Amino acid sequence: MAAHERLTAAIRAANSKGQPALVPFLTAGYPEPDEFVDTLRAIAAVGDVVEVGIPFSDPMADGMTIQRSSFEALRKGVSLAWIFDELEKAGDLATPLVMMSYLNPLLAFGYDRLAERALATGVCGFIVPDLPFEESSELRAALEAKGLGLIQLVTPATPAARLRMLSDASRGFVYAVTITGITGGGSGLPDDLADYLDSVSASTELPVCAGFGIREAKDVANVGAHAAGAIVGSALVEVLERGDDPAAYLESLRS
Amino acid sequence: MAAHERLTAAIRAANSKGQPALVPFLTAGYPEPDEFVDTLRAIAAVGDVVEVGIPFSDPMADGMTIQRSSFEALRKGVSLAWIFDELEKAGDLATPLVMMSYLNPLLAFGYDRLAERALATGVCGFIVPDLPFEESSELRAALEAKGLGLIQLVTPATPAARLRMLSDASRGFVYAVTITGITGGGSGLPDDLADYLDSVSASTELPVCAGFGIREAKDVANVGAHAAGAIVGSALVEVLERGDDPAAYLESLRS
Amino acid sequence: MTFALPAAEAQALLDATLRGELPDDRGRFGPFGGRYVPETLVPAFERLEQGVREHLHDAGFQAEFQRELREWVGRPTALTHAPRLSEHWGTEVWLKREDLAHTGAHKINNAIGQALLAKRLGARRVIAETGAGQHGVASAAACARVGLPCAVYMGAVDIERQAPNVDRMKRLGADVIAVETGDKTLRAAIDEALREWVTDPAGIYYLLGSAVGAHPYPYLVRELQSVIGEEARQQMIDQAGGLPDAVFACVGGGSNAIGLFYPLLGDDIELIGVEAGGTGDGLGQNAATLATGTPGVLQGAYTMILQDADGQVQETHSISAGLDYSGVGPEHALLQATGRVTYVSANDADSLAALEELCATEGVLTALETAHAYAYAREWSSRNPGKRILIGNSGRGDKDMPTLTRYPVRSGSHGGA
Amino acid sequence: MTFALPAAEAQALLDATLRGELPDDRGRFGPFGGRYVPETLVPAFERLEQGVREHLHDAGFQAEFQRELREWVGRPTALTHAPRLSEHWGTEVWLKREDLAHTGAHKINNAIGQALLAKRLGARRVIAETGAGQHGVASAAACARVGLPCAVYMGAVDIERQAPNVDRMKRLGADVIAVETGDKTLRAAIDEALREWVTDPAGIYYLLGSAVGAHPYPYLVRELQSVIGEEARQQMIDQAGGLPDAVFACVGGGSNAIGLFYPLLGDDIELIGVEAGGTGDGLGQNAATLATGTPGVLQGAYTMILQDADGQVQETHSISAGLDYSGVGPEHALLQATGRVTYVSANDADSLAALEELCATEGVLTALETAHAYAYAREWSSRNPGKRILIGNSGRGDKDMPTLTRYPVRSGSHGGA
Ligand SMILES: Cc1ncc(COP(=O)(O)O)c(C=O)c1O
Ligand SMILES: Cc1ncc(COP(=O)(O)O)c(C=O)c1O
Repeated sequence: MAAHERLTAAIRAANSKGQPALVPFLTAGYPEPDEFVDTLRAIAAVGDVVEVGIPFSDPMADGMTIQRSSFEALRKGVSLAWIFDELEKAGDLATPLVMMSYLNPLLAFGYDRLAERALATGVCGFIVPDLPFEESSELRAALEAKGLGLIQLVTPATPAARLRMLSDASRGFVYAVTITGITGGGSGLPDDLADYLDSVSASTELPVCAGFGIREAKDVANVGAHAAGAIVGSALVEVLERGDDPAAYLESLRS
Repeated sequence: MAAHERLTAAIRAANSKGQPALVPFLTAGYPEPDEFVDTLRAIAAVGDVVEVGIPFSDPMADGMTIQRSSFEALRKGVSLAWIFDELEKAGDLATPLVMMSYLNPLLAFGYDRLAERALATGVCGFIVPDLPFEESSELRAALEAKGLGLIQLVTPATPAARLRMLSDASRGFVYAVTITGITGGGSGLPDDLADYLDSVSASTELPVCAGFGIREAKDVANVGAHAAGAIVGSALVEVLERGDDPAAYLESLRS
Repeated sequence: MTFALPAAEAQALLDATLRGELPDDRGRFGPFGGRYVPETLVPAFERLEQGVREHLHDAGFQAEFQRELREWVGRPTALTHAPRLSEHWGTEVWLKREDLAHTGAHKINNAIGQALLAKRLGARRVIAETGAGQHGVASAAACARVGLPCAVYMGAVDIERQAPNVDRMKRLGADVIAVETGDKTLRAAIDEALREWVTDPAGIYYLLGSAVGAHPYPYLVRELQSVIGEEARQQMIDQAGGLPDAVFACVGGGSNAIGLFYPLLGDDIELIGVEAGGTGDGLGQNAATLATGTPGVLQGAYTMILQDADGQVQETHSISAGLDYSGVGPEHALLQATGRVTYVSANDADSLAALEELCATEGVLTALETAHAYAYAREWSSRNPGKRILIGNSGRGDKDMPTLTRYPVRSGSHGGA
Repeated sequence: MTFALPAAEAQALLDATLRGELPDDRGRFGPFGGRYVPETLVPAFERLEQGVREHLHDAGFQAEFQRELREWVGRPTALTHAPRLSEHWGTEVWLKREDLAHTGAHKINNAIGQALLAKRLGARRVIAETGAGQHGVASAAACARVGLPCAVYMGAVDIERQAPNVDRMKRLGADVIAVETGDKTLRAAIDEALREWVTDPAGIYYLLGSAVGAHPYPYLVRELQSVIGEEARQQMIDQAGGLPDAVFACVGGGSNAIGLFYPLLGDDIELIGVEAGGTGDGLGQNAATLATGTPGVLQGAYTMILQDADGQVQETHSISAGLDYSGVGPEHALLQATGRVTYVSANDADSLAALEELCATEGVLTALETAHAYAYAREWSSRNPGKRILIGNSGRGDKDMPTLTRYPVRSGSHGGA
């Protein structure tokens, strides 16, 4: 099984239990680098797939919460190399991981080395928010060579033809942005969410995970009715910011 | 005897006693309007001719001291009409007066009325610092009709031909500005003062009074060696400003 | 009060003006003008007059002056059609953009011209006065350009309200001398500059900033500023397809107004000078010299001034430092007395509103002085729909930010309005 | 570090540039450029690219754009010979006077062009970022001119050091939004503007201020700014009697430089871009992206950037807000890699000294950004006596007074020197 297929399988497994897959997002090394592995484990114990955010100096697609966590982690010395080292130390978590990173840290790291280390540390795919499909062939090639997935994002504004193209190109799952905004906007999902998610789902064989603006159990339920999974980002980072228990928060989203 | 001849006579009288004429300057109504007549009397008792300054809002040819006294007098309501009224009340002072005024208050007052009231109050001539000879025909005509003098100023920079013209036009005396500056500069008369005053004196039958920068007895003596009279302006206003006795100060200049 | 001449005399004087015969040999514009200066300054003025006669229309001087205007000042300045303002006002509005001239106002035309003259006359240093600071900045820049040291006299009150310009003058190498006497604005600064000039009339060149004062300044400044009207006249023909029906300019000392009006005097155009109406009609509440003053002598010229019955010059009030002056150029007094130009006023509040409207509709932040012309042009437009008008946009408003920030932008008037 | 291409590839790319074939269909200038933007913005960028293709070279658009440049911006801007500076430096110095353009810098050429485009594309409002505030002011003015509301994102650090421009933007009707995230300067402001754009990609037009970012911005901005070089080329021929030996421009994002250089690429002229050398050579001490950076992706383009070994973008330092940026336009990266243009840096202190020298010798108060070009041109002149040079005087220094007043004018350098 290619690594990206582990993502698909984990999501399907959750669905087969009658529930949407839960995909929590964690800024690596936030709030404290030496708690990274423990926090990751706790989250991975509840989540079906875990998204690990690589901090970047210029997080243009993120809202205030994730920006803050990103700058904080950078200030404390977190880097991509360090993250791989930590993941290596942590050993296999059973829960498959995806890395979410802006392109430049990946470029600086080198694509081939990236794919190698990812494969060795349970990272099954990548989400690169500033890399549209048109610019992605090099990275895609490097990842596919190791069976890793480059997960494509689609949005409510994506035209039908482009949606098909992106769905086809995606691996592991398709990331459906629920609002045309940045991460961390207020709760409240758009009215026509159902139609949108249904049309994304219809465009692909892969499971569709919906992200942006998911904060409460009812958001997960709403999304779950029309998508295979729910991605929880800013809301979880806020929990960590407050020093609350991330696992308990994630459990609450399932109820 | 025309009024302006009284000026000439008073200066000659002082000279005939072997001393330069002393021509003190007083800003009318300074420091207190209701002391004007008393101050004027005290000064007139020592001076041979008294120069009465008409306060003006825009005393461009004056230094800080006289400017200050001028603004202060204006603030306290002093006007040309009021000055004439006060002079009238004072009655004849024996010492002939000249008025020093910028043109605009005289214009506003009206030249004919001006000449009339001057004649009635012992004012024998006018010094108008912003009225060069070329612009002076109207005022001169109005004054001459009453025998009043328009005293011309000459300066060290005045060319010879112009000096002759101004001396010819002057009445009462010729006002020789000793420095090419504004009133109230520091003491210290120019080195070539003697030559300058000699040449002014040679240009006219009238007595020559030197002004600007005369503060001490030695200045009066210096000037007196080459001119018929010494005009004391800013230095006297400073005495009034300090509340000192103007008559005593003027006496000190004679010693 | 408006001082008017008998019709026949007015016509004769106007004809003489059109023939270029005024000022006359004595520096007179009909009854106005002349040279009322202390004897200590007479040689300096004679030397200046002589220099003006010798150089101003000399081909060599003109070539140098025109090259500086073109290459350094950035002339010709643009003529801008204002479509959105036109829509608001119901007239066809054009702006002559002196704000685009180097240092941000028409003042530079005069400053560089006189600086070149100072150089030719062998001056060792230049002094200048300033109100809004625009003439100070222009003088500082022009003196640097020709390589002469420069000192600028500025009233303490103006130093405060035009702080950005003070810094610019210093940066351009001028000494800025705070004037604490008199009314601490432009009038006091002129007096101080004159006092300084007396100390070295041969070595100092006094670079006066408006069409005021004793002869030959009103003439000299008019000649140097007429480039505004000459350009605008041709540009209106080229760009608008014809001359305007009415032309508006703000009037402080009157230099931008005379520069714009003079080349248009012979045309069938309504010319309107707009003074500072301040906060009201009372003496001391405004600087509307022509609209409310009387004839008198101030700072070297017989002209219209704001004075009381005793001939004491009155302090003025205007929100704009550059209009805050009790006198006005003598040629304007003549143009008013002959009826050729109409002088009106706009008050502080209407001028602020006009400034804001121009920002919102055309993206041009004009000087507070200039805003007065807009305020009146707007009112005039409401009475004259469909006419074509030209406004002398004498300067930019950057210098006014310290004043403007005290007045919040009125919401709703901006963007897409 | 300088990134260089193999000679044959460099020559081929340079030839393609000269034939006007770059950027290519994917928005690439050789290896540089492209479009690295979130999927949420892809439709917005496609719409923009489509709009640029449709309108930019359309005769109707060009006529409107050229008219605005002429009538409202005040183009052509002057070309000034600088005789006294030439004497100091030993070269023949000419200045292209973008400081005389409306609002005081070259930024307005781009702003009015894009504002006209926004209008054609049916945008309901405009957003912009700004560093020095010049682009913010230009955007505010341009939006008022075309009648669109405008919001300007500006780093909190820049808001402080360019206070005069903040007030001007507000007065021109723009909302100024303080950016407190990231480095609180230009880079953070761009990110915030992009975040805002995502919320309404169809209704908002993002008016980017330099030749940076994702395709088509570097192309669009170059096309709109090339008027600088086109005019300057002709003016040099007309006024100086021939092309310069070397041309200098400061480089922040690179818009004034590309505008000046692009029309001169085919001539035998040494082209030199001058970046901010800040206080030293260390990472974080300067903003000399091309001189010291490495290739990477920042804010939408593959270009030279200042980054550490982990690909984290570094904060920069420059005394001038407008150069304080960790990236640079991708076309400059190509021009460097091909060797056609040389990129160097000038430090804070030398730039301040150059600003002062220009004030003292020519009476031109230039922007701190621009001063960097003078600082290097001065040094270059000492090694190349007798040459003829052209400096892109990209803007005026009025906006820099808050910074400049912290550095007293050095005595002795002014007036008659
Ligand atoms: C922009 C501007 N307009 C007008 C004026 C008024 O002067 P004048 O009446 O001489 O044009 C000034 C004076 O500083 C000014 O700065
Ligand atoms: C006057 C001036 N010059 C240069 C720049 C740098 O920008 P660019 O490199 O895009 O020309 C700026 C930026 O604000 C500026 O204001």
